[in-house]
Amino acid sequence: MKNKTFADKTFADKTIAYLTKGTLGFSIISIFLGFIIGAIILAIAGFNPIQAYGVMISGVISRPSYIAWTIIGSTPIIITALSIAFAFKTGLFNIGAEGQFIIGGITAAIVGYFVELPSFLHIPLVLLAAMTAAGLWGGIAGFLKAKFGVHEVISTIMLNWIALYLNNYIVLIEGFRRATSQRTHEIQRTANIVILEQWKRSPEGREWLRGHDFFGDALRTPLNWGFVIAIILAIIVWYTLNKTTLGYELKAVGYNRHAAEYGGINVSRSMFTSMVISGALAGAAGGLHVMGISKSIASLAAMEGFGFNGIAVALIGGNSSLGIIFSGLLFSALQYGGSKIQPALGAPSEVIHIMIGAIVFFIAMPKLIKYILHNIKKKRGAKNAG
Amino acid sequence: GCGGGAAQDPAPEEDQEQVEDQPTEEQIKMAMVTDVGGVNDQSFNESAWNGHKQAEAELGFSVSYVESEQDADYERNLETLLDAGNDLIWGIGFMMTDAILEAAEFNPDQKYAIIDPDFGENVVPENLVGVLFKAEEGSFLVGYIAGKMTETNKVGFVGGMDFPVIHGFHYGFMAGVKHANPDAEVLVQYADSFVDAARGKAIANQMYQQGADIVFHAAGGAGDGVIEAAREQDKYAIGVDEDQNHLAPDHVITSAMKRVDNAIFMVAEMLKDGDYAGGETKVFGLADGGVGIAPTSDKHVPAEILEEVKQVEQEIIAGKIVVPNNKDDYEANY
Amino acid sequence: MRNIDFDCKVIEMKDIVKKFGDFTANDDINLTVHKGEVHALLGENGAGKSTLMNILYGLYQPTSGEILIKGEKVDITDPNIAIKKGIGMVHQHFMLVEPFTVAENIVLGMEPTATLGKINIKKAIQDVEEISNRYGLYVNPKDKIYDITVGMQQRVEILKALYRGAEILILDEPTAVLTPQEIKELITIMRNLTQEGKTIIIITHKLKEIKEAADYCTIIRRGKRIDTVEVSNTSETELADKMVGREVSFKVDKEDKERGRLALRIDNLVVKDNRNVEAVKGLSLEVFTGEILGVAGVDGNGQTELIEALTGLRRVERGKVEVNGIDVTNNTPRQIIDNKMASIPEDRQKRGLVLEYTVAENMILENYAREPFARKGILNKTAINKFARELIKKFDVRPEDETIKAKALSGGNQQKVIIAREVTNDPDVLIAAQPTRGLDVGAIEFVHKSLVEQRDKNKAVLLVSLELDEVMNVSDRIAVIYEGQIVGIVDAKDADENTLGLMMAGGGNKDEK
Amino acid sequence: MLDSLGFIIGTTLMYSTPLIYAALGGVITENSGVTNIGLEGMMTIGALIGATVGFYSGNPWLGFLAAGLAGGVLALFHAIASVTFEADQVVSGIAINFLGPGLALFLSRLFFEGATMTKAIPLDSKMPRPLHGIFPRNSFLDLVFNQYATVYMAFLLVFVLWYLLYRTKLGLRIRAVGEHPRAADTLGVNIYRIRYLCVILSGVFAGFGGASMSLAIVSNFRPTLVSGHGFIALAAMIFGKWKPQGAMWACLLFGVSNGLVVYLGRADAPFQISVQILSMLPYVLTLIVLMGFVGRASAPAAVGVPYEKGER
Ligand SMILES: Nc1ncnc2c1ncn2[C@@H]1O[C@H](COP(=O)(O)OP(=O)(O)OP(=O)(O)O)[C@@H](O)[C@H]1O
Ligand SMILES: Nc1ncnc2c1ncn2[C@@H]1O[C@H](COP(=O)(O)OP(=O)(O)OP(=O)(O)O)[C@@H](O)[C@H]1O
Ligand SMILES: [Mg+2]
Ligand SMILES: [Mg+2]
Repeated sequence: MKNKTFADKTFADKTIAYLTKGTLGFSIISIFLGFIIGAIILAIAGFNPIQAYGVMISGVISRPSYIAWTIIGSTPIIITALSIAFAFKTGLFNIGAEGQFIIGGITAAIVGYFVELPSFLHIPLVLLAAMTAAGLWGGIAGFLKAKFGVHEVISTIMLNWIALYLNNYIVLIEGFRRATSQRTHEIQRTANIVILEQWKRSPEGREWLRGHDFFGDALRTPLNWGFVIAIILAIIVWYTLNKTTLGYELKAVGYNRHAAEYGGINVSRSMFTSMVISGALAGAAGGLHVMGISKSIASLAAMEGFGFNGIAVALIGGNSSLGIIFSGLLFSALQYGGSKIQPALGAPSEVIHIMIGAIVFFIAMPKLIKYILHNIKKKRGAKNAG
Repeated sequence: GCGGGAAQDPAPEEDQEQVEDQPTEEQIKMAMVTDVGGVNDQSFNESAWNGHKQAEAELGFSVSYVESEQDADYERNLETLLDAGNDLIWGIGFMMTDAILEAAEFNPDQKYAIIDPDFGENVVPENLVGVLFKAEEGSFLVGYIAGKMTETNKVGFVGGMDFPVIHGFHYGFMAGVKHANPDAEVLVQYADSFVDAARGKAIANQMYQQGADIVFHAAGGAGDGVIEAAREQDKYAIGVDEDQNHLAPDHVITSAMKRVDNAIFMVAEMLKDGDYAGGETKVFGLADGGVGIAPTSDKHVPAEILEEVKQVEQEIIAGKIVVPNNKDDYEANY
Repeated sequence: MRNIDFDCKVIEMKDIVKKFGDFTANDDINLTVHKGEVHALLGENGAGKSTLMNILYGLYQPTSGEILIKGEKVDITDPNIAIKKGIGMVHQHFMLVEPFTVAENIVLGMEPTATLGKINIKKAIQDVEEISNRYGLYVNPKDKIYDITVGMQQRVEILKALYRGAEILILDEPTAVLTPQEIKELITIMRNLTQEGKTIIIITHKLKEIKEAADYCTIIRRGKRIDTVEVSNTSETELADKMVGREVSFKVDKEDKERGRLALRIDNLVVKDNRNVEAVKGLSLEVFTGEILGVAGVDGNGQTELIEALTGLRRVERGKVEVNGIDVTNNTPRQIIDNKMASIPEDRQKRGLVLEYTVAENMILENYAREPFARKGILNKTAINKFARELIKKFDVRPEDETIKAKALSGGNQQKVIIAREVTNDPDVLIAAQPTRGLDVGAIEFVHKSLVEQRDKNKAVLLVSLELDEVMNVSDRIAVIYEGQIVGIVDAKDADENTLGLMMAGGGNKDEK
Repeated sequence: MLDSLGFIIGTTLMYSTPLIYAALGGVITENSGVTNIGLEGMMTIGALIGATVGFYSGNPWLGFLAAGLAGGVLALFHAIASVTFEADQVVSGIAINFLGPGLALFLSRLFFEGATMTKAIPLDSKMPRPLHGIFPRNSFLDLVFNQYATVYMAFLLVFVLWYLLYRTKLGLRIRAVGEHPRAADTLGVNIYRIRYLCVILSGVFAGFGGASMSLAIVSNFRPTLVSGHGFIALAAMIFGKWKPQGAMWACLLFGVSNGLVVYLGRADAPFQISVQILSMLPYVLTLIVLMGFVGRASAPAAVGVPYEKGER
């Protein structure tokens, strides 16, 4: 038994071996288990799980526009997840991406509406402004931590709410607010980042799109450059953390602030810097959201959840840039595909929440999965031997 | 049978043409996108869904809905329903205005309708119907009742968030109170939340403590707290949107109802009859049963007052009373 | 004096094998201990001593083998069982809950209770006082752990075992952190305990202590038992040779050397400790190039605060620190490093290393932003790895792999990484705080050689150590610190243990220079 | 004047109560070394079950207990993950925050014919108000003391938990496990059992917190009822330096600032501030107080670190 060579192993053994090796394998199994839990819940609620998953899957991938919507939905949460992961890697728990997102949105709405510039200047300006403002907002938490030792979890939770009320205050300012509405004026066309926005609306554009199934369908959606920027930001985050002295510094503080301090790194400044960067990332998410999707901001009755979902995405993605891109897409696909179960079958949306919860839950426990796989292996071993 | 239905209908335009050609033979499909409150919000989303269910029961429609979790979901949810081959798609709530305008523009062959739109300067496209409610008219009536029934000459209004949609309730109510009882004082406070029940309760408690004996709320979940305060203090409260008497049968004397269900049913009927009124904004007020007071009002409101209310209602319908829905109009007249 | 009952084998560990994955930490070890004896376990770092004892105490399960206690076979699956069988263990890394009081730590898990699950704290304190008096282990039951010295903490650990009625006491490297006085006291305590019929197993690297305290000694090398010897018949050198498998020298080779110019000047320094009390009280000291100045002293006399102040980690209240004539008082660690002062920190895992970083990344902790390791804020991994590989070779860090995380290195190798880094910085002043704490003979030899090398390169070395032997062996001059002040400085050649010990205890002569 | 003071105190108590329960949940689990950012989810399920059982049984106490049980069951999952399977406790907590509200809505639909809002509990089967009717209505004493039993119990629980943690054998063990689990382990303390107990209790307390909203502040559940209280409680627990009494003071601070928001927002307030700005008060005040006097708080040393036997 013990001397079995690799070639003797069955395909199943090999698969198990592969899956137990890396985090990717665990994530896949967690997702699978999450789907099983979702199926059970669906069955309890009286729906056919297979049918429901069929709707979900085809509702995400069967048309170019569906894929586009999934991508659009993933953009903000990928970026907030990057923000959270960045903070995590540097030893801080930024629950405040939610509020930083709001601040980014407010700033983008202001700069997008009041400033008039050609696109090639306006877009970068809006993005930079959103990132700067949200960076400073995040920096408040960093400052409070560095200077007064205020735990960032408390300060960012408080700052989330302050940002929400600030948003509601700003939305209602006369001259910014639309006449009879609780929504601001739309940003200028020049700050819009929807792909081919002008052309799409022109008669020629419409004509052309009508004639082209794939593009016609995909461009029905407000597909925008946000996703590309998200990928670029992911690369920048990865690069910064792994290839630069700044990343070295921030991670050192995150892993062991005493050693970092001893090594001559300014710990307080690092914490501040880290929160500023984390905030700026979440702000980019908010800014891009305004530039690509909402075009304006509105009074918020409650938190929208971009920041909180970002926490889940960051954790599912193992806080790595690449992982986050995939988990962001997955999360978005679950949300979007899940929303189609109701009109198709009448199943309520909380099933999706339970499913996402279950997936995250299993992802938290690689040991459970190892344990399960181990038992499968043992059983197989017994069978093979017998 | 709709397994994967969303995916199977890549050409909604065709479907629709068929429907228009033979409206009586094909089942008409109608669906709605809720706003972030979700379908069971015990408020206008739910009322809208009830309208759909009524259309299903009485007109033989096939109906469904999609719930939105964030503002960002509106567009894609509208599209989900488009792909599902619906004849009429509803957006519920003013927050969806931009999204539905966009959808209507891009899909000129699809029919849309929206509750509480905020079109502003936009032209309403031919394939979109706006449905507005004169919330101020219903509020005026409950204000009138409050003005008549108050024993302390003090009543209260608890708003959710301080913005235009709620101002209709606010100033309509104030006007109604003054109309009934010029000496009555109205205490006004906003909770700045539609969810914080404790805040609503505290505000109402404070109002009762200050001598108010009837408090009207337009504050969603925060309003639960208002009603609870009335129950505990043994004072009166006035509900909103739906008949909230069930929350506190002895204390909710009436509710300013917004009959989203009626409006949706009416639009559905029109669609069935082939006179879908695209390009218009229909305003539902007292005249067409779009707003009104709760049927349970007779439990607490004396019959003679209800009689007066009926008269006032007629006067409003006749245009003899013009109900303000914002601060400027209110201040100009009262 | 000896009180051994050879008829009673209190512990027999038979053919113990313990594997961690593919790694065999204990390879077929046999150990027999009689009642009333002090049995030493000797072995290099990582030899498998702690593992063996953790098995005896039920913290690990052996892969195979069996354990007999007083002739009866027992499965020790849990410390509870060990405790019931009369085994107590004082761990290498103290197992004390810092914010708790001495009494709370001792009674934890066997608390005397009154009604409603309430702890009867009075009784706890009484009990603690009673046993502490019985065995001469004086402690104040109401002190918090973080307020007492390491020596005291050790007593608390021993009391924990005694409180549970331990008959067999395992002490894992109990002296690594103690002052000479405390070590003496501990040995006395051990004698008292064996007189009372207790049995002691002691793990230590210090041959002198084995000679002084132990009756028998089992030597373990790379997980295998090499030999068990009667200590009185075996010399220190023999023990060391058996342990390492080669010959070791104890003397530090060093030639006489003229000292050079003044490199580090500390003038009337005042520094406060964590509790905001002055710990360094007007301390003055001068260190010259080409010399090692050793600071001897009992723990808690301001050494930690002194070093932290020198390295910029703690605020200086008053006074002055100069390096090469430049005032660096209250400069940031960065500025101090830039002024060519380097240091080997006291706590290698807390201060010295980022355990999650690779060896290579740790090698550049102070220079990550400098060329060739980085240019314009971008790290140059090739240069960093190359540099690290060189140092790994030069300083014999094992395993020879710059890409593994620092946390996977043994303590000795971790220390080598730090020394390599600090020395390579080419400082004018090198501060070494407790540089050999917890290291084995081979590693100690290496550290000492490195320090002398620095001195020979005309650097100024300030060595702060609690090990009097170390200070005496390595230093050129010895300063004694007592209550935050230097109470005397003597030439190493003229130093003898007794006078130094007296000065360390506060009986020094201040005006000697 | 006295009435206003009474009003503010009364409102403070009402606001603080659910937070106190949940924050105490945070205190007990974190003291045993397990973080729990799933308090929000546990409160939500507690609120739903409290209102449901309260409605159907007509017995508020049964509802309250059931809410604790429901929170405890959800917490059990957190315990299985973070204690037995050495999960990342933050990830597991996040999962709970999805599962709690998801399950709450799911169950609500099951119990209330598809509605996500429960039916209102009649006034006389709500939580009792022990001192109701003793003082003249709206007198100072009435405003302050005419509170639901849940309010008094919250403060009682603060004391009980303080006593448990700092005076009893179990408390000593809990804190030891949170500070230095290996030390406790070597003394034969069962780490796993203690952590399970504490995590489950945290769910029970959070469930109580949810029920104290749906059975006392109002008398029904709706999906937005809890909205964020769990996170505020988490903050209060940290603010209170992981101590029951500290968490209580933090919750009271939060409550009093909410009382002030309502008081300062009244129509005849001495100065009129925009309602959105006023709403920031509790959060801004918290930050200022934190800056002012708290300084570095120290969490239990082992919090968030899964305990593995035989690891070093
Ligand atoms: N839990 C563990 N997992 C993996 N390896 C371990 C574990 N515990 C010990 N080892 C390995 O077993 C070997 C023996 O370790 P042990 O702690 O017993 O050594 P030791 O003789 O006590 O050393 P020292 O003198 O430094 O205390 C080491 O190589 C160590 O890395
Ligand atoms: N977590 C770990 N992962 C991998 N290897 C480890 C780990 N911990 C220890 N080791 C390996 O075990 C060996 C001994 O480690 P250990 O910490 O026991 O050293 P030690 O016995 O204390 O020695 P020293 O005297 O140098 O401190 C080392 O070679 C190290 O590489
Ligand atoms: Mg050891
Ligand atoms: Mg060691």
